[in-house]
Amino acid sequence: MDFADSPIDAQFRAQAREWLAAHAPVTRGRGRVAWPDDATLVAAAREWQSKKAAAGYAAIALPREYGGGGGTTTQQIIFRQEEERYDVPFGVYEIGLGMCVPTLLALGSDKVKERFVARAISGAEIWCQLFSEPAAGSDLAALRTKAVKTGENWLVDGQKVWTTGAQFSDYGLLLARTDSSATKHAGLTLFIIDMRAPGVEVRPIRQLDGGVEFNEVFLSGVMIPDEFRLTVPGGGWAGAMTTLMFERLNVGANIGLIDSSTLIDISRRLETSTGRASDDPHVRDIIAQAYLNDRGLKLLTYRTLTNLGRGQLPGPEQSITKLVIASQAQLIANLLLDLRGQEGALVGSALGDGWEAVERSWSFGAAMRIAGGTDEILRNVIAERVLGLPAAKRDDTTRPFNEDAA
Amino acid sequence: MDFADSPIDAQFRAQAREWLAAHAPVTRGRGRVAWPDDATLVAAAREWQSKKAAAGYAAIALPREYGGGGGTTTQQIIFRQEEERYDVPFGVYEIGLGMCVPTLLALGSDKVKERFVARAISGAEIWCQLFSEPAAGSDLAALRTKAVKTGENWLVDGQKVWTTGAQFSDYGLLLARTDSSATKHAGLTLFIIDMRAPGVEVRPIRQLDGGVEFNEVFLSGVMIPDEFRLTVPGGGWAGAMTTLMFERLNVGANIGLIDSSTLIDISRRLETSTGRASDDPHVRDIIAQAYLNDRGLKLLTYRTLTNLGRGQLPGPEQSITKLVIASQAQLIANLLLDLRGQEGALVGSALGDGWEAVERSWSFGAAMRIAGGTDEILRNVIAERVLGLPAAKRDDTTRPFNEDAA
Amino acid sequence: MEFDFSEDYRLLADQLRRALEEAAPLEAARKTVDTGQINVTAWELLGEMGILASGISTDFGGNGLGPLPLCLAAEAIGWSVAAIPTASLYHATPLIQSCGSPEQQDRWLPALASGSATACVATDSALAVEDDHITGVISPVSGGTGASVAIVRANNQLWLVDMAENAVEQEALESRDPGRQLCRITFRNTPATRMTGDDADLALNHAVVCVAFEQIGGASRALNGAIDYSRERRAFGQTIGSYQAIKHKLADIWTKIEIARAHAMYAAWSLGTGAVDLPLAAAAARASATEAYLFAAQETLQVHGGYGFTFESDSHLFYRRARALAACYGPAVEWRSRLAARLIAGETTKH
Amino acid sequence: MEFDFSEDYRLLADQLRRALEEAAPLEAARKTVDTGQINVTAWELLGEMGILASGISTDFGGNGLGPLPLCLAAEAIGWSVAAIPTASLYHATPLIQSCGSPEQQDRWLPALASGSATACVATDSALAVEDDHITGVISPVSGGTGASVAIVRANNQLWLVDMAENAVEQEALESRDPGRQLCRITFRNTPATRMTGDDADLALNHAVVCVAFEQIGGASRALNGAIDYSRERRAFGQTIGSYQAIKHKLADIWTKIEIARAHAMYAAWSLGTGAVDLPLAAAAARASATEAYLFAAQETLQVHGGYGFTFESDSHLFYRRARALAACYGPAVEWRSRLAARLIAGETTKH
Repeated sequence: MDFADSPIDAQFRAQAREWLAAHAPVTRGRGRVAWPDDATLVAAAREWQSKKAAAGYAAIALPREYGGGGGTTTQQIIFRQEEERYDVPFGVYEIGLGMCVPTLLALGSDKVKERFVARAISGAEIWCQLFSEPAAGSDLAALRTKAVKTGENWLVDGQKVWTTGAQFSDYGLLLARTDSSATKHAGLTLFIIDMRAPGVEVRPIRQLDGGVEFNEVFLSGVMIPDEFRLTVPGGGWAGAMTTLMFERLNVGANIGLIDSSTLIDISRRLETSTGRASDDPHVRDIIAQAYLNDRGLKLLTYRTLTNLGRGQLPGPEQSITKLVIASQAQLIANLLLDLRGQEGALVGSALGDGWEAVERSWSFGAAMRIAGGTDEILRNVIAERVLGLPAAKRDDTTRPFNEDAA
Repeated sequence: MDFADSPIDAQFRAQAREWLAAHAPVTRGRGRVAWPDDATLVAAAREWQSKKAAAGYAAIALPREYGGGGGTTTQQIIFRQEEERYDVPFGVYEIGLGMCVPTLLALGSDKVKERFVARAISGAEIWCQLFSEPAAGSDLAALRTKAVKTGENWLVDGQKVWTTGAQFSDYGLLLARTDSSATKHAGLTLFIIDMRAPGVEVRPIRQLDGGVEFNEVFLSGVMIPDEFRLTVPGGGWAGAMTTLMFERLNVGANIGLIDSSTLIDISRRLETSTGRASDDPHVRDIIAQAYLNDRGLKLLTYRTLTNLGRGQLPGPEQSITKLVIASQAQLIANLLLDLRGQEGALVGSALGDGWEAVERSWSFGAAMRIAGGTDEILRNVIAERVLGLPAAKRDDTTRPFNEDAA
Repeated sequence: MEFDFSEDYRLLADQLRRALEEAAPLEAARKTVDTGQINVTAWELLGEMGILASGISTDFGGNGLGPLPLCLAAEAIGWSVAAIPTASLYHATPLIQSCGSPEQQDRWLPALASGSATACVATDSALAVEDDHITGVISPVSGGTGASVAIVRANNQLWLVDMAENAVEQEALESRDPGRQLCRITFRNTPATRMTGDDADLALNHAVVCVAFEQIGGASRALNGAIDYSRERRAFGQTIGSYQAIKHKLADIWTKIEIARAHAMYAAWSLGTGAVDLPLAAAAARASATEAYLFAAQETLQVHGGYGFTFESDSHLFYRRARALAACYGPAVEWRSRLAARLIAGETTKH
Repeated sequence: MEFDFSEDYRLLADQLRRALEEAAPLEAARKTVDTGQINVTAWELLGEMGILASGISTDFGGNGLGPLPLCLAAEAIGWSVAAIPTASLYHATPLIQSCGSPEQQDRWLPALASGSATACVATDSALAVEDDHITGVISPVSGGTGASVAIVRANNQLWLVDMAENAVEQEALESRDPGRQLCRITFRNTPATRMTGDDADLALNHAVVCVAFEQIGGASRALNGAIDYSRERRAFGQTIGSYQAIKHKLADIWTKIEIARAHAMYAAWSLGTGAVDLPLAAAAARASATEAYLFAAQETLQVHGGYGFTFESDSHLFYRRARALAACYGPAVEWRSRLAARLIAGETTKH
């Protein structure tokens, strides 16, 4: 066992650190950096992305011929670890570079790769992903958005949902049904969609917590040229699975929820009617339990990084992280709000320093138990794909889709 | 709201109390009464049952014409509440009088009723129930014991399991498959079986905790006369459901597991390395949580008794009691054993007064989460029959049994 | 044995629920998240149905019906997630009834009974008092915005402050549940009159029992919504309600609600009969109902999947309200601690 | 980054598991419930494979391989539910190695390395000492029956007692897990020799890390058995493993085991490298592995239904052992309390 980087990775880290110190605007925590609206965020992200691209840090694990860094996934993660010490604009390019571009490289024609990959890496074009639909969440293959071939084009009608970044994206990966008489999974095809094309309408979704981090995308008679098709007609399910597999490479990503360190930090400062919160045995026990979970998950990330270094791709066991961390964040947030007594009914901004993060975990923790695979689906994944338990009987996969859809 | 007995029930209770004071041997808790072996237990139970029969208390809610009390279920429960204050032999007649005799009365021919009911009530004959099988637990209808018609008799071969009291029973209710080409539920028939008949072999099951409260019953070429058949051939499932419905009338029965009162009692007396256990905030919180559950269940029993008094039968919502109480007993037992530190690895008898009950809840609590419906089945029952959620898809009910059995 | 509401009460409960469903539909509760407006229609309805007057003796404009109708109303308020100043009804009114001087009762109870006034209570903070004038800050106060009268504690006694006095400053606070307004009140040498009783516990127990019914009402509505949704929503070719993960979650929610309801009913009985075990029963009702609503709101949101996280869904109404009610008289863990203390000391219930 | 056992160690782990599966099959563990006999074959096997000598320096007959082989052996012991005096191996041996005088080390370590002697530890009770003679009772002592030497605490120092001395009385106690013998030892003015070191914490941490690996081994075997059973057993026309209630239960068990395993591995690394964060890492390993095994043993029994409650099934072997290991160095809640104290004081891990 050895926690050090390999010599070559250590050198990469040192160089990255030096470059970041010279080019990244503000160290995290020293003063606040905010992007008040999408336009400002996108402009800042574009500027930062072009700086990284110039230095070979824009897409470290992607091939050099398209402007990538030609490095390893481990180096990609090392750079992200270092980058997260700075207040740089995150959230604009992650989906494009993490999921869409690898999919284009895996499935796209040479023409598609030439047209799109370099521009995505340089930051010139922003990408999003249009898979989920109102009636196709956990059961993605139940999607109903239709693409009908008309001459050399496909005509798309339908509705997508939970599309992050749709409002500022240039292109998206679109999964649509091209054959309703085929079975559920066999009738799908994966496309590139121009998000500026006529008939594409993006509407923000208002969330429980008032935020608008996701969108609905309405598609009415949107024309997609056949050369934007990424899989053979009917081969979209396997294509979409390729995209989702790349999501797992996002090892150790911070999902922005509070953990045991926040609980320790706040409870050490918090005076309650019965004394300091960190002296309360009930709080102390939850501190320990939360630490056991989040520290354990961090150690499991080390194991995944070890496997990555050995050339193994992260498997379905990765599901454990979000499964544990999201409901724990909800639990810690509820505990901390309880500790404020009657004040626990106030919004986070009224509770003082650090409490907005608590409120966010109270509200967004609920969302994170759903987004990217519900708790229930993740337990199924662990049971079936890690432990080898049999799938439940179902009969929706063998009939033509148009006979099954209720 | 009113917690008092109705005038007529209050009179019944007073009479029962008076009768018990005069006839029951030993008040519970004052000195120990033990029945060292089955023979002693059965003899004592027979004696007590005949005393009760003479006074009309043997089967209070069953008809007078067979020696029952002709009273109400509420009075039956009142008598049991009073009877439980005494160390009288329980566990010999409960299944017969609570489940078998009501089934005989509901389904039996006049001849069957005349032959069996009065003798069961007087205590002359003891009954047991042979439903479960090794491969038919939660899924009772998967049972494989076969009964084949040969002339005027049925020839039975198979194996039953978890049969309480089989070793001292005279007769039993037997559910067997009489038609393997019918569907799972349609090929069953309900019989009376003579437990002394040739081919009936009773073997005790050794349990986790060393106890032997249940039996396996092996049936090899056992002859049952057709007049001992209780349902039409193929009508056994409905008959068995009748039997199980009567089980629910056993309202507020004590399943012999520890609850919050034991936890309070022991923790008030227990000194740990950090002081008195009842001063430990962790213990106090579990005291409160356990009390909320078991006190809540007691109050729900009051509601069931209220409904019984209004002539309503207890419904599937009764499942809540065992579901909550059994796993709670397991939790409390583990907590108490933890409080003993390293001594928590010793058997109960080495730990002092009251600790054998703790150990029993540690071991038998595990059994009670399974016996009479597993936690998982009970949650299904609540979800489907109380909340109206749809049953899961299954395809074992429509095919002939001999095509389905693996 | 008759451990249930009588037929009359059950009819009243139905009426209340139906009336509040109409006066305070969930769509109104959703609007309140943005506006923070009290539902005046619902409040007036409770006045018309005699609920506001039920805890007040007939001498002072009440109908003397006692606490049971109010408990049933609280359940209907929880069911409809109505935005009304319940602290006045659950807590302040019984406190003036039990501890007010005859003059105070005469001045305020008829107005409270008619609904023309509301009152708030903040007896946790100790304020300074000098020559019958109060100075200090109370915060956060539920239902303080717009209250005509406040009950506070100073010098270990209860005082009543007429909020029309101009030396009172009110500042609205931002609540996570805008349907339950909170504010900060600053007294600067504000005239106050002393209350004659100083036993605030009865009214506090009255309040938490009412809140328990409100929590049970909310939890039940959340459960019902999740049952309906899971019978409709399909995934992998079946309705999601046919999956055990959903079934067992909903069964667990139901179990918690049933247990909490049993405790609340017993506490209501204790309240109605003046039984000595009210403190034990009220603590049990408070602790179990708080847990039940928090769990029900959280897990029924989960059952709704992504839709449950949208503002358009009902889930967040329950999620907000469950948190507001968990905070309003202190968290469940504190009540469990009080409950444990009583149990370890050997207290038991009458039945 | 190499957070895993090396290829060599993984091969050793496989060897150990296979060898112990043969020397100590579950059928033997079931017999032990009745006989209380130690599995001598398994003990000798550990000697032959160099495990007993791994924590002992080469000066005293050890092989100086350090703690990692022992951690792997502990996992295999847990997997096979073997009846062996592990306290000697996990706790007493490293304690003599770290705190024994040269004479004591010379006298005992070679015998411990060869397996010809076993030792026990009971440093919780304070005994009386006078003129290098010990008086008092220690109970319950794990592995005390048949031990050649005992380490005890008196006058706040560690002492070593040769159990051949005739003023030592041993009484076997009845353990819920007869595969882990417990006894009461009474000293009556028994000669003892003082140990030169008095820092017992390192050896205690060594012991709980080994136990954590044993717990993880046991939990994993219990999980594997339940997975196999749930793929075979049918109900309602499907294998029970296809039902979400079973699936999610097994997924939760796996999750707890994986987290505990990660903690145990880090603690093993701390142990092997002498890292300063050993106390934090050991507490985390102990607390998480204890919970994981208790939960796994309890819930895999449940998965087996009625069969899981029979003596004939394997479930009770895990259920007993999980409880014995939970008790042996104090319950998880105590270790969580220690862990919290360190975390609140600001302690962190190196990596």
